[in-house]
Amino acid sequence: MEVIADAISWILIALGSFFLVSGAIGLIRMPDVYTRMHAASVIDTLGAMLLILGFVFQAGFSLLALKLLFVIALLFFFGPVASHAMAQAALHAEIEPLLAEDRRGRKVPGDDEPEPGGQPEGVPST
Amino acid sequence: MIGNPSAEALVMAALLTLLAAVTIAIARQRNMFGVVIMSSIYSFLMASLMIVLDAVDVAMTEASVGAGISTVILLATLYLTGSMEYPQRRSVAIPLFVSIVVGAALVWGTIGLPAFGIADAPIHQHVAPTYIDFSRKHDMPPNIVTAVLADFRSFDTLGETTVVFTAGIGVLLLLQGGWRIGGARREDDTQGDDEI
Amino acid sequence: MALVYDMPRRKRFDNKTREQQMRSLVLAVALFLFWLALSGHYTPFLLTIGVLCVALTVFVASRMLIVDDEGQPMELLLAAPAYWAWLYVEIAKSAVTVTRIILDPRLPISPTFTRVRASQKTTAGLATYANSITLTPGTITTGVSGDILTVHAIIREGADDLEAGGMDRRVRQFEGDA
Amino acid sequence: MFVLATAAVLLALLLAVIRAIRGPTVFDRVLAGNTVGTLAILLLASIGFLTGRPEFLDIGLTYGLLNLIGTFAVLKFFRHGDLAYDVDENKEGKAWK
Repeated sequence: MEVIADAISWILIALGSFFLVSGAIGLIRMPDVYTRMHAASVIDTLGAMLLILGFVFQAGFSLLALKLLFVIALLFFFGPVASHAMAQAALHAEIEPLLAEDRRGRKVPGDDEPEPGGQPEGVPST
Repeated sequence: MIGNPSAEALVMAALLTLLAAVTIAIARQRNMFGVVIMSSIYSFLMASLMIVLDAVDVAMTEASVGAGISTVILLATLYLTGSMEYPQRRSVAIPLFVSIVVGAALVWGTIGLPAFGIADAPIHQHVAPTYIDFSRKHDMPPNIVTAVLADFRSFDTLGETTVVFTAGIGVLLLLQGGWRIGGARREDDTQGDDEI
Repeated sequence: MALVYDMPRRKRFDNKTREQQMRSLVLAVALFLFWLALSGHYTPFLLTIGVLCVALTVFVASRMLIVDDEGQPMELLLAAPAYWAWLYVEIAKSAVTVTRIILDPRLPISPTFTRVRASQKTTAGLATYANSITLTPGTITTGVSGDILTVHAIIREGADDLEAGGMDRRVRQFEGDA
Repeated sequence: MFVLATAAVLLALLLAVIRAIRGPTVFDRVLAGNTVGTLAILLLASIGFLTGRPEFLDIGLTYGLLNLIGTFAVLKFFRHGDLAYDVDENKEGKAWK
């Protein structure tokens, strides 16, 4: 039983570490703020959560595991709030996103007045 | 420092390098917002270093003061001043000389300290045993760090808690928004407020 | 400079309904369990302190008028675990996609802005949908206007998936279960 | 195994700090700062397990909350130019349904 828990936790920790590092690489490689946010959200979600889940298996049934689960809950609930605030503030500051396609002008069912925009605004530097 | 001493040393070296890099970046940064954000990063790194050094309470204070309240206070300052630093006009020779002398004095001071983590340092001779005996005898909180902070050094802690309390007020300020004095607001506040 | 006087924007303190009492009770129980989990020491003295702290917190929270269906959506609590499990699988899938994009030497991104309609009926449901979009790597909700969400996606396929509305339906089902 | 986790966290920390230093916009720095906050929690946990004393994880929760507050303070300042701005106060009748 001990061995199985150890093996699971090792796999989770290894996977978490992998996603952590690749998210951080994305943070460096991506061309603009908005795309970097997607890379950072890999760190916040899969990287951090798998790593902590791995630690939970190491902690076993204890208050410690519960505390680790609280940390996961914190990331789960507050991570998206921070990302959303960041994206909105960046848009408000008129930082133009690199776009392959802008569908903000598209008609949505049950919608009367589409917002202006809708022209492709350049191609990302790949 | 029970586990792996070399891994510990490596983590500490990495964190100290990052701290140095962030410090240099802060000194070179001319945009004040960048400085505020990077000093909050500095605080998180410093708090992690404190954790590695087993000073958990200091780490807590560092994080709440450095990343929490000083960010709010620095931003409030930036609201009143401009956000770009003017280029330096005077020579930096005298400030450089002063900081080198002060830094050298501090390094010289550390030579007199007992070696790091050594068991027969003065603090382990009388201070720590007294705390442990006294808190056991007088039925203080089960966690000795709590006992030291809340019973032995309560006035010191009162000061720190006041700082954290002020940080809490900053949080309320941020999350609750606010009625301005007398429930009044300026008409021109609504300008430029569009929804995206 | 014209001055405009506003009434405080929320409900008054005094019409404390039965529902609010129920919410306060649930909040108190949840907070006390949280306190027990963090404390780890269970002597009568410390437990009393804990009860007092929880009572004070709930009192202050109800005075701040944040104990309502928006601040504490307890109706959703029962349906939540199933939804979270589903969401976590979605997060894992899209995180793998984003990771492959990051590690691909050509960096095949095609950032797309789009608008999608949220068909949820409650604010908690709308917030769940918007946050779920943000939480899955590869898509970020950048704005909410009425029931139209503006979404930035890192590749076209992410935007296509959202426009197809699978997640929207799942959130509505989650909201309806409650 | 914990050494691997710690090393990964440190590597990610290094890359995030590089992003914070290089900028170029303020929002890149905010993003990097937010990531550093998350990584600080992970470093706290992994060092705790590495040294065999993972008892002080409560501090991780504090870090998370402080990280959120710091990020929000900066972003609110950029969005509204004022820390005490209240959206509801300035916008009547646009509430959701």
